[in-house]
Amino acid sequence: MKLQPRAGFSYYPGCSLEGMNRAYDKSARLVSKELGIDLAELDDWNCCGASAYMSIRELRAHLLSARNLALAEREKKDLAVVCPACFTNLTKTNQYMGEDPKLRRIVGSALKAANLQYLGTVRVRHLLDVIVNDIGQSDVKAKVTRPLSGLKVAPYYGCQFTRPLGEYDDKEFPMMLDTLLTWLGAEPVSFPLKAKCCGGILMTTNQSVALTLVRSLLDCATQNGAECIATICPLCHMSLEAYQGDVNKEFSTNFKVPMFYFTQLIGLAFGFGRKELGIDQELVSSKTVLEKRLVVT
Amino acid sequence: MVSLSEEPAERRAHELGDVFLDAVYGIPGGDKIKQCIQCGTCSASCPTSYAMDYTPREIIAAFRAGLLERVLRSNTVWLCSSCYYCTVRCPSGIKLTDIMYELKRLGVEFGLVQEEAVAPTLSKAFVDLVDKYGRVPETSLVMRVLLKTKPLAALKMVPQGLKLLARGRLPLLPHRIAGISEMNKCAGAMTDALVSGLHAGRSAGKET
Amino acid sequence: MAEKIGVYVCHCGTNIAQTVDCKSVVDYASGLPNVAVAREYQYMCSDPGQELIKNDIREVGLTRVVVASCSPLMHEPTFRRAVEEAGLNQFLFQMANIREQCSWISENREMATERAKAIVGAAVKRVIFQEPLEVKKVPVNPDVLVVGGGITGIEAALQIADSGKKVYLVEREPTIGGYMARFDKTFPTLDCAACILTPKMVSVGQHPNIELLSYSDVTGFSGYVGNFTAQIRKRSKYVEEEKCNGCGLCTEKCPVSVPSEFECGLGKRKAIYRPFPQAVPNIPVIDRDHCLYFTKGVCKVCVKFCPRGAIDFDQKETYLDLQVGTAILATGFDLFDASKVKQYGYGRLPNVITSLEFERMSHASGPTAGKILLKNGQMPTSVAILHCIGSRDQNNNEYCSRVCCMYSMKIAHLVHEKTGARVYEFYIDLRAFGKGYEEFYKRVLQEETIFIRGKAAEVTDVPQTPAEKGKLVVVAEDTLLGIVRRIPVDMVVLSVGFEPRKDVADVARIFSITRSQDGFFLEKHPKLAPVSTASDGIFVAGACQGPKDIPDSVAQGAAAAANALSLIDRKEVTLEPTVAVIDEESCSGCKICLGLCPYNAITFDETKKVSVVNDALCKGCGVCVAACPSGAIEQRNFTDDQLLAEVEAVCA
Amino acid sequence: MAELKSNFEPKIVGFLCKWCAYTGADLAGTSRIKYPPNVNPIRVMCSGRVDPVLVLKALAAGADGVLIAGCHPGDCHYTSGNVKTIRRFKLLQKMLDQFRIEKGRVRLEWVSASEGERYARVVETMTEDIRTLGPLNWNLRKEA
Repeated sequence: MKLQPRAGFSYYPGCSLEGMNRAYDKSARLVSKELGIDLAELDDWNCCGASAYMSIRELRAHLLSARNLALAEREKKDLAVVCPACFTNLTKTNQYMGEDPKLRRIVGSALKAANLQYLGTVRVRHLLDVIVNDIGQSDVKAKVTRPLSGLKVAPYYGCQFTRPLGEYDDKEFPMMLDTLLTWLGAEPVSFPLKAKCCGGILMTTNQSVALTLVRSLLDCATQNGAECIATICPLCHMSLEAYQGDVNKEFSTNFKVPMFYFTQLIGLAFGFGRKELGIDQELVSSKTVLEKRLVVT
Repeated sequence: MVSLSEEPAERRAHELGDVFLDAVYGIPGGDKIKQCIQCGTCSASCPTSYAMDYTPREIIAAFRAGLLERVLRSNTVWLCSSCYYCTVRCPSGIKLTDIMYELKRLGVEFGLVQEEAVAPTLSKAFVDLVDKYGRVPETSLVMRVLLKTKPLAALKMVPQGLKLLARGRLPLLPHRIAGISEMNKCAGAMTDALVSGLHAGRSAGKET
Repeated sequence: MAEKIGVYVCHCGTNIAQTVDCKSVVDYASGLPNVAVAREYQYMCSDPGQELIKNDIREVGLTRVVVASCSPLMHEPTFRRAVEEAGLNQFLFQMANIREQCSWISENREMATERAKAIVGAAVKRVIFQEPLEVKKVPVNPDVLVVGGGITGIEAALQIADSGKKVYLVEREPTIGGYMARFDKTFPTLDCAACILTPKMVSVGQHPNIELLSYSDVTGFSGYVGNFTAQIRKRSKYVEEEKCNGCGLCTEKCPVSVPSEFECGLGKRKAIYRPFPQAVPNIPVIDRDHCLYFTKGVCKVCVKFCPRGAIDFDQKETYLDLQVGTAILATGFDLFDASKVKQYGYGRLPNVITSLEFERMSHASGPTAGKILLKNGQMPTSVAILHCIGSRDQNNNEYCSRVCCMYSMKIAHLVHEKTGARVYEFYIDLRAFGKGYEEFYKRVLQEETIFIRGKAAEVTDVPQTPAEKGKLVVVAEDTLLGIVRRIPVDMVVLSVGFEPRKDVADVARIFSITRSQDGFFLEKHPKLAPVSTASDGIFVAGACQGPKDIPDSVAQGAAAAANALSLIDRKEVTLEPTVAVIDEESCSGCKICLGLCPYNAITFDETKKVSVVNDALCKGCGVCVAACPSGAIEQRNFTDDQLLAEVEAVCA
Repeated sequence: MAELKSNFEPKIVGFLCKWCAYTGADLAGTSRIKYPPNVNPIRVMCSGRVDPVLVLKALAAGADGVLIAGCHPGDCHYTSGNVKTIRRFKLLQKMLDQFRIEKGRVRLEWVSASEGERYARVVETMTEDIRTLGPLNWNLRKEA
């Protein structure tokens, strides 16, 4: 089945996809291309003004997001984002500037200093939302050449995909990733903690609190039969993957749960290789799981 | 009980109180905090409240009572992980996560933070890097924070770092965006406008 | 002839005088042309205040009167009466609203005073153009329409019927009884709901003055106070009411079993069914969607067994027009849909139930015969009751549903009595305001119910400790202790709040009544006219006006009945003469007005070639006036001259 | 010039239908909501009663703006009076265009009996908008 070409997006990878989560970036670009989503990286984008920045400066955090929005507006494109934290910050600025004339005035006049302006026409979208709602079931399924049959996946959404501003799914019990996984032939397991917090940035600042949260997530996923966890947030991914060893040390547990960015699972189902999807960069090996479910390459 | 020597401090807290109230009311939707019914939904929805000196609900109560030192010297605001559960569940429509951000900013601005807390250091390092490069090179961020707060821990991180490096996940050279000077020009213009009082009602100090 | 106008500025205690310099307004008014006297007084609506006006009319010979006080919606009738009593036609009076739309909206005394002067000035200019008018009197049809057969409608219908007047009681469901018929016990006395309700239902069914139209709804409503026409749609029951004797054989033999709405899906009913055994009328209905004859064209077991040949698959729905003088709306409420708040697990976690489901379980003739049981058939050893589900919440309904605190405590008592389980109540504030309610709270405390002051944030089945395994864990902050508590229980009851009926907007439109911000019907005055509406002759009672418990609903049902009876006993009502009149000389016969009138009150006189307004049908909206290209139509008391006088005054 | 503008207090005539808008305005008062005093309320039975001629006469008499406020579409006390207001308003806007009167000067708004807050907001924004537009002085303009 031939895919219809779709209106393009400005692609906003965000800082953490340039750093430790490059595999997310790589796989996102790859599967987007395969699905006919035209992603053109936003030229010279800057930090979204993430929570750590917001914690020191409010207005300048909005200014940072506003610059990205202004750049995207110049391209006359919507903004496709993969990091939920970037999604939240960009959407928040977008929304608050619409609602609060004072903020609009302050940020607007600051942008002018760089000959930029933002009129508020850009929509900020998460890539998962684009794939599930714009591309849809039949076009995704049409690309599946190697169904992830029997692969038991805990769909992990984390916080900021729906909270507070993602209006496309339920804020308590989102279902979009579950749905996508079934299209790929995988089995999303019941995962009641799927929208709970992983501790995020606390991993650096208050590690014991963050480890406790990660532990309960790994506990819940494995007890519900998950063989791996699918993530949509680079920060969640890092917490659950890079710190799994620390959890095991701290709580004398023995977790060995491989983690996948949701785009990597799409890529696997589409027949791409581990290396193309950056799975070779993983810290917890997925080899056994993938061999067992015959999706290994 | 109140000794004479405490008076200036009390007065300072009192004056600060008004500044803080105005600052919190001033963020988008900030004045909804007046409608708090102390139901505790925020605290019970909070993934980290168990480790907090005061629950988020108590922070609002203390804030209303003018107990600013208590609010800001506690570990509470810096334990907020921005999960936004409190914000979406609050029956009074209080955007508590946004308020936590404002309280963090005020704490940093007025030097009212817990001394041993790492989070403010991290935030400051984060801001420096963004202002310098336009983006955040994660490696530099983590190293900076750890070297400043716990040099020993930084050493402990070496094996983890080597592992990441081996898998090509640690870029060592930060990338500076082309528009960094225009970005800082915008920020400068904003600060000038705020300082000159062009945008009355927004405090300028914390944006410098 | 020079007019003599009297202007009276009311202080309304401090309500006006605090923000408006009344003296200055009086001085200003004295200087206006035609003003003969201008006075201020503390309370113009009081007897001495009214006397002032009456005296001046008699002594000074006033020909026009302006009172500057509150909104005309408050006291226009009061002052009109006073003017009329002193011998002046009541339409030579004009009211200037300097309270609701002047003193109360301003904190600036100078600005408020200027505005008051403008408003008074406009009224003075307008009143000169006003003309004496005669009010129209029309007879009141003594028949009453009551919509809704819950406890409120039942009470209203019985009160009216007992006084000898005819009542049409329209009920949407197959039976009357409403929510109350589904409850087990009622707070605070713990009367069995059925024991006190069923006799009333039977009285309705047997009352010679009540015509019960069940399985029916109101599809149209027109006319004016005293003379309404209601259009009723009677849906097909597929059972002939005259023939059926309610033996129940059809239900017994029907092979189709589906979840019962009356039992919240916890029990089953047949495809031909009565919601419950004491239904009134005692006549079953066929559910088309599940009946095998309607879905597959087979079966007809009910036809075979009915001893009276009452089943009629060809029965059509019918429409009938009823002539009534007044209407009482007692259409009730819907319960908040608990599946909207996913954090409490309703619909996902099996032992999370709503308070209504609990009522059915606790009811002796309910699906578990009165036993409180978990889904696995065992008795719970601990139960949590969560207050304010859907209420006091900006994400759902902002208002307090008013009854949940009390019914939650009733549930606590019933759990305690029937299972001995440990009971937790998670609440924000306890509202036990009624007679005997606080005492009931004490009683439940005495029974060792554990009250935790904190709104439950979520219910989870993910354990954190061995003790939580296999349990439902309620997470809430115990705000009195300042700690977050996780309480493992077997069963969670969600105390869901009230909502306006789903079709409340349609009903409001049919009856031309308004709704308040929360969506419920709006009363004329929250304190002084709680069951009246802005539309004369239409009353509201019970939970359709806002959340209410049974005692308050019954009181309102009776109050609405008293209001209707008082109107009926006046025998005739007066109508505002603000109708449209057509000047035959100027009418060009273009007929534009004919199509515009929403009431078909304008006809065309073919011999004279002019349009004619039927006074009795005209409701005085003035739409035709604005549209007439030759300016031939005027609206009485809202003439172009009068409105222009006001416009000019405020623009001067 | 700027100073002149800020001292300018717009005169606005408000035609409020008795059932919704006027009751809503009453509610704003009962709820003690503060709003600018620039809209002078004139009570009509229905917004459908407001003849375009009345609006033009108000502007000619010196009003800087006119507000017509009625029940929300579908909620008209007279079933469909406000639907006619909508149609008539479109016509009126064309006329105003021909007279070169700015669109913001004449507004049609829906305010239900329970929307006191909304009424206050409508008055507030309209007053501010017209303050920005400046005085109308239609008679002077016509002569010019």
